[in-house]
Amino acid sequence: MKLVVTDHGTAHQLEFERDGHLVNALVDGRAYQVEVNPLPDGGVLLVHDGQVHECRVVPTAGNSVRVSSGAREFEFQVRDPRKLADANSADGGEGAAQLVAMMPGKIVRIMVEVGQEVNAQDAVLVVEAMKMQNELRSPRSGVVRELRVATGDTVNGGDILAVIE
Amino acid sequence: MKLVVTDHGTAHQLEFERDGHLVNALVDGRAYQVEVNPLPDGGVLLVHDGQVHECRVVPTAGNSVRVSSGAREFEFQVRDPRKLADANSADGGEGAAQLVAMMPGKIVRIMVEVGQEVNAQDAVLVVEAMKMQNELRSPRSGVVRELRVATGDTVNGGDILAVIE
Amino acid sequence: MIRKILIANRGEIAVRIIRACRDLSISPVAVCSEADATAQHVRLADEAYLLGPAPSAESYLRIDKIIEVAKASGADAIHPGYGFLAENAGFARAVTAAGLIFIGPSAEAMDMMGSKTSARKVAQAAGVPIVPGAVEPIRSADEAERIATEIGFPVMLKAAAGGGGKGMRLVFQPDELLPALERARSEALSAFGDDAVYIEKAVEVPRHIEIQVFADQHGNVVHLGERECSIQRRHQKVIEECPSPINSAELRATMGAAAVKLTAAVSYTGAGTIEFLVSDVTREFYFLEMNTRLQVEHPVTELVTGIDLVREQIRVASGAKLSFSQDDVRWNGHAIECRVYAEDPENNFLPSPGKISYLRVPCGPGIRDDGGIASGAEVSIYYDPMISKLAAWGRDRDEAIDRMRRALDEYFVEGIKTTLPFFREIVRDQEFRDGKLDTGFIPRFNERRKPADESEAGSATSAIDVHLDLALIAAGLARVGKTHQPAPTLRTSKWKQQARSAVVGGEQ
Amino acid sequence: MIRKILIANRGEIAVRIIRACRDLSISPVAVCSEADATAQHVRLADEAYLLGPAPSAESYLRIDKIIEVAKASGADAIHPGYGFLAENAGFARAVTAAGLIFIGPSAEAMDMMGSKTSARKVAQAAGVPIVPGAVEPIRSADEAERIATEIGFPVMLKAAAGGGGKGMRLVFQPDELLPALERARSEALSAFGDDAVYIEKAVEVPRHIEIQVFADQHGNVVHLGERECSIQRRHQKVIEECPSPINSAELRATMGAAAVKLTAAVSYTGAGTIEFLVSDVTREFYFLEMNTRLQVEHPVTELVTGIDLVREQIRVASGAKLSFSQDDVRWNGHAIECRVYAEDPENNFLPSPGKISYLRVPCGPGIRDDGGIASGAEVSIYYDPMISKLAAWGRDRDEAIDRMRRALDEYFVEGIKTTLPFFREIVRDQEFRDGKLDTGFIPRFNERRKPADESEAGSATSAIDVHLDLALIAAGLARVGKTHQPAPTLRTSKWKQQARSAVVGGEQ
Repeated sequence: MKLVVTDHGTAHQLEFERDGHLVNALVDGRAYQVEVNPLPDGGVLLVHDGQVHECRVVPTAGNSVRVSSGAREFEFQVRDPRKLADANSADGGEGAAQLVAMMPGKIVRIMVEVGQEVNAQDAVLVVEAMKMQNELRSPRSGVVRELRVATGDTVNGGDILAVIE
Repeated sequence: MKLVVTDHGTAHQLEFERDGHLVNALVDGRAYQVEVNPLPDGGVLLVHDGQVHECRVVPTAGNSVRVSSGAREFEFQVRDPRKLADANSADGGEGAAQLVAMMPGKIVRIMVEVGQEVNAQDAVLVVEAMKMQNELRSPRSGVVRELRVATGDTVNGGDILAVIE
Repeated sequence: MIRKILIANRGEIAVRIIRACRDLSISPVAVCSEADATAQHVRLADEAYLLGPAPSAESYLRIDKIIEVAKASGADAIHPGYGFLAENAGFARAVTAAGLIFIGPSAEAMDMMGSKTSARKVAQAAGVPIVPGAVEPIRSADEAERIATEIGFPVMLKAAAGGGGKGMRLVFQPDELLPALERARSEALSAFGDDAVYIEKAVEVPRHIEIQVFADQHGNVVHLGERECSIQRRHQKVIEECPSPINSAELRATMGAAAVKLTAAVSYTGAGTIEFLVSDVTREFYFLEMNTRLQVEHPVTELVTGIDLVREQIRVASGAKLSFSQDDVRWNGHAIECRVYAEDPENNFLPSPGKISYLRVPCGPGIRDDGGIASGAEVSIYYDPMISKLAAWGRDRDEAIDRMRRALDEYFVEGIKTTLPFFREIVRDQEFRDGKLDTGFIPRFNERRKPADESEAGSATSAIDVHLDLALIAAGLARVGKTHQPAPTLRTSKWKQQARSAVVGGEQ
Repeated sequence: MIRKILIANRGEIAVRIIRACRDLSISPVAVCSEADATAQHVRLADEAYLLGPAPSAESYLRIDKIIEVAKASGADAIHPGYGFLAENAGFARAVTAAGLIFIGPSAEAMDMMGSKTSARKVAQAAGVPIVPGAVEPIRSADEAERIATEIGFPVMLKAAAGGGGKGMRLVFQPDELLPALERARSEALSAFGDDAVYIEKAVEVPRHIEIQVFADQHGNVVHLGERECSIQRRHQKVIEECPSPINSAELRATMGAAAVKLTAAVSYTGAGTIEFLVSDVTREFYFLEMNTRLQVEHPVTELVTGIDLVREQIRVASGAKLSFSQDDVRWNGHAIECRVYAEDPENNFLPSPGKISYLRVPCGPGIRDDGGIASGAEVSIYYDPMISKLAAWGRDRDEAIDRMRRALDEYFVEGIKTTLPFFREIVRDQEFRDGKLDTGFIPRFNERRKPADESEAGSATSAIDVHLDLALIAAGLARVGKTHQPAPTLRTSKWKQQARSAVVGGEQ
């Protein structure tokens, strides 16, 4: 099995063979022999050279996964180079900058209008969730092309709220 | 749905209808309207007249289940009167008394021989598990008809070890 | 005699109060919103009743429904917890008018001390020092500008009705004042149903230290020492300690005496907290406000004094005398609490609601976790994102930190982001270990943290990070796992060989 | 300087030691049998190595393999926990010979105090009273009969090498002596690899009270007070307390002084426990034996003194002086521990191994659970059936019992039978609450219990048991559940109606 696993922009070549509880893996050419034991309450225990790694892998969105290993957490994108679908879903359109809701909440204020020019870091709108108001700022300088929400709207995490070009 | 649920020999007539999260039940003629909410970590939350009952039902053997409700535990046999299989599996053969291993373990000593007469409560054999030796005694007076194990054997819970007639 | 208590709250504090009820053989009654039908506080109660839909205004803030349920269920008393209706004098009045016991101070004491502006007047009258500023809510933009100019920038805007950082803004310059005022009012209205905001001089490099007080209906008033609450983010406490790392018996006695004086001045009963700002240089202290309820961070006081504050609240509300005198109060060892939030520390602490797919709560010596959530449960967007309070006790501060570090590393919350990684860094921070705490700690910590992150990322390219490599392998296995069923048994001889070869390999 | 510790144990005590290592920033190395490949102590360690198949003799008792793993992994020290090799002087010698630190007393001290017969000689020499009996192991049936007749029945047979009730038999009459001797020897051989058994006079209506001692390598010897361990079943402790309900400072000082004298007599180092029989009438005490290791029930001493015994063990083993003097030791409040076993209390406490399908561990004020198992894990037939130690602390004994009762009710272990229901009854028992404890407590409790059970069953026919009816409904729903998928949402309007109708119904 060959996969490309990306960690914050750095692509790692992963190759491995599974033989029962034993996995032989190459990570960017580094060889590992890992004992793999599924845990009774989910997750997997990896033992490599005696070292214990309790790992839990949770899919987040698309090819993205969150891996926790002990007290450390990682965010990866996993791609199978043989599959086209994987390659395409790696990133969205990049022509325009999108303002995306990071969490579910309610739009309590909008500071811009469609057509308005904004600078990077200008406040665009305010979302309230869990009683905290959070200001969303423009990721770039440009013009507000779209405003997909109105004051009082409820939004979900991942919703595109505005497009700045 | 009509079922007969037996609690230590006492049979209770249970009749209920489920309508989404609401269940209307008759227990020996007593009427209950119960709100049923499955729990995210297994089990079910029953709310009746405001009273909260967190119940977990674990099948044990055959039609037997163990129900825990808060800090209380029950052992029931559940029978569907329309099903023949249920009725038959209620009890095993009753001609001879069987000495059954209550738990997995190792036979460390056998005090009787086939053909030997024993009195009720006479020691028959000793099983060791979790470092404790437990003496199994004859459930009745009679003659040892069968000895299905030898010293040193490993047995599982539920195994028939000897038959006394 | 109290036989049944309705708990007008949710989450960890409802669970905490249920436990105190159980200890006293009192039957606990839960209330819940539709979002909380299978919440932990419902599961642990004897009875549970629905108040309404998820939004607080339609459920946990519905005074009418709560009192209706309390009477219908035959409860003798209502415990409000903290937040929601805990500091609402109208609620306290309604409870009393319904013939039920309100587990908290009288509505009159809440009126006097609950509003910060009126509390400042009480403090002035009692001779307890206060921070310079206006004691009345701001009525106009003009007035705000006038007062701010008078006392000089920086100034602090604060909601008169609330606490917990909501409706609070630090303003450094005149041109920031009016936008900040608008935001503070809007948050205050949303959080407390009251947009009154007042203004005071911002004391620079201050410590937030509060005194726990307790009073019964027989005129006994005592204090249980201080809690250091200087580590704050967005004016919200994130780590609290007892005692303060200042650990001065003299300062404790002086502040304690001032707190007792204030408490007695309003004939207060039950548990309360007097918040002070303490100058780290001069050790002068200023009265800030009184919280007329159980405090979130009460466990650190419980761990150090051994006194169960919720049990004592219930006893005092039922008319009993305090079970201890001032002389009985002893401070033994050191306790620290971390508030574990469903927030993403890598993403400006954005709320991270969602389903907790796996939960491992730490245990063991010196550890106490006050949680309100079970594995598989949903952290709702409707309520405060705190999922648990993790507290550690040690013979001294160092031991408490050692244990906290261990417990934080043992804690596993999967499915949502939490502030656990943030705390894991803080307890390893030298300035934190040295006890150099003031309200500027978090900004300074974030500054220290950035270069450390970068150097770590840089070193990763040179030194091999085995943890990263194994995590990459785990991610790859999970991808394949969709089509592969692992063997059910763990006892393969291969594992054996592997472990043996690891041993033998290590010997070479 | 210890940087890495191999823990030669499993279960809760291995987890406990791992936690102490973490607190001290020491890297913990686990060892395991094939049955424990994913056990909790493996998961929490930095490294883990397989010792062999499930039976202890092929894994946790393999001295050669353990030392091989310790050296290969670069450990500086080995902590033996309790049980297994903890009191094996040969193991201590082998560890030291391999150039590693043994976290425990010297092999010489273990030789002298580890065997009960030799320990009795040391006590005699030190002038500490002992129970009448032979100090040598029994060599023949004739000798057993001669000694028993000499000291008079009832007599107690005890394994010279061990503790924990294994190889122990109370014999009331001459004709029971030889069969009991055979059984005791067989159990002793199986448990400790040594069939030596000795005989002593059985003291009637005794309390089992033990003193925790601690000594460093610099000649400092202190005691940490007593633990009451009178509540025993099959000579195995099931509930322990600190302090003893006798709570006599004078008795504590006298017994403590005797314990310190014995400890010093053998140049003991580290943690140890001196067990005494105390007459409940005369308050005279007799030395029974010394446990030259950490005791199962050490948490109650930790909760009351605040001293972390495992941390201190590691410090002392690394050559540090004791971190406290005798005068520093204070006894604060009261702690109780229940040993939760995988045994069926309704079926003569037969072991109940199996898979734990659901686990809810209690938390909250005053509660500490030392567990060694996760939800979904298997309780193996190969090892001791203890799955956790639940401890509660309170300002006084009543508060500790209140909290223990609450925590026991909160505890959920599904899939296997446990002793939790048994403990839930004990903490509600008046004789227990009154502190009337001696080794006859459990038999008397069982007598009181029987008629209560019957009257309960009788009353069930007259009064309606709603809990039973709801459990019957749950069983019926589960039966149907196989073919029925419950709706995924919990927010149905029907639930709302139901809850509302319950409220309204209650008002009429």
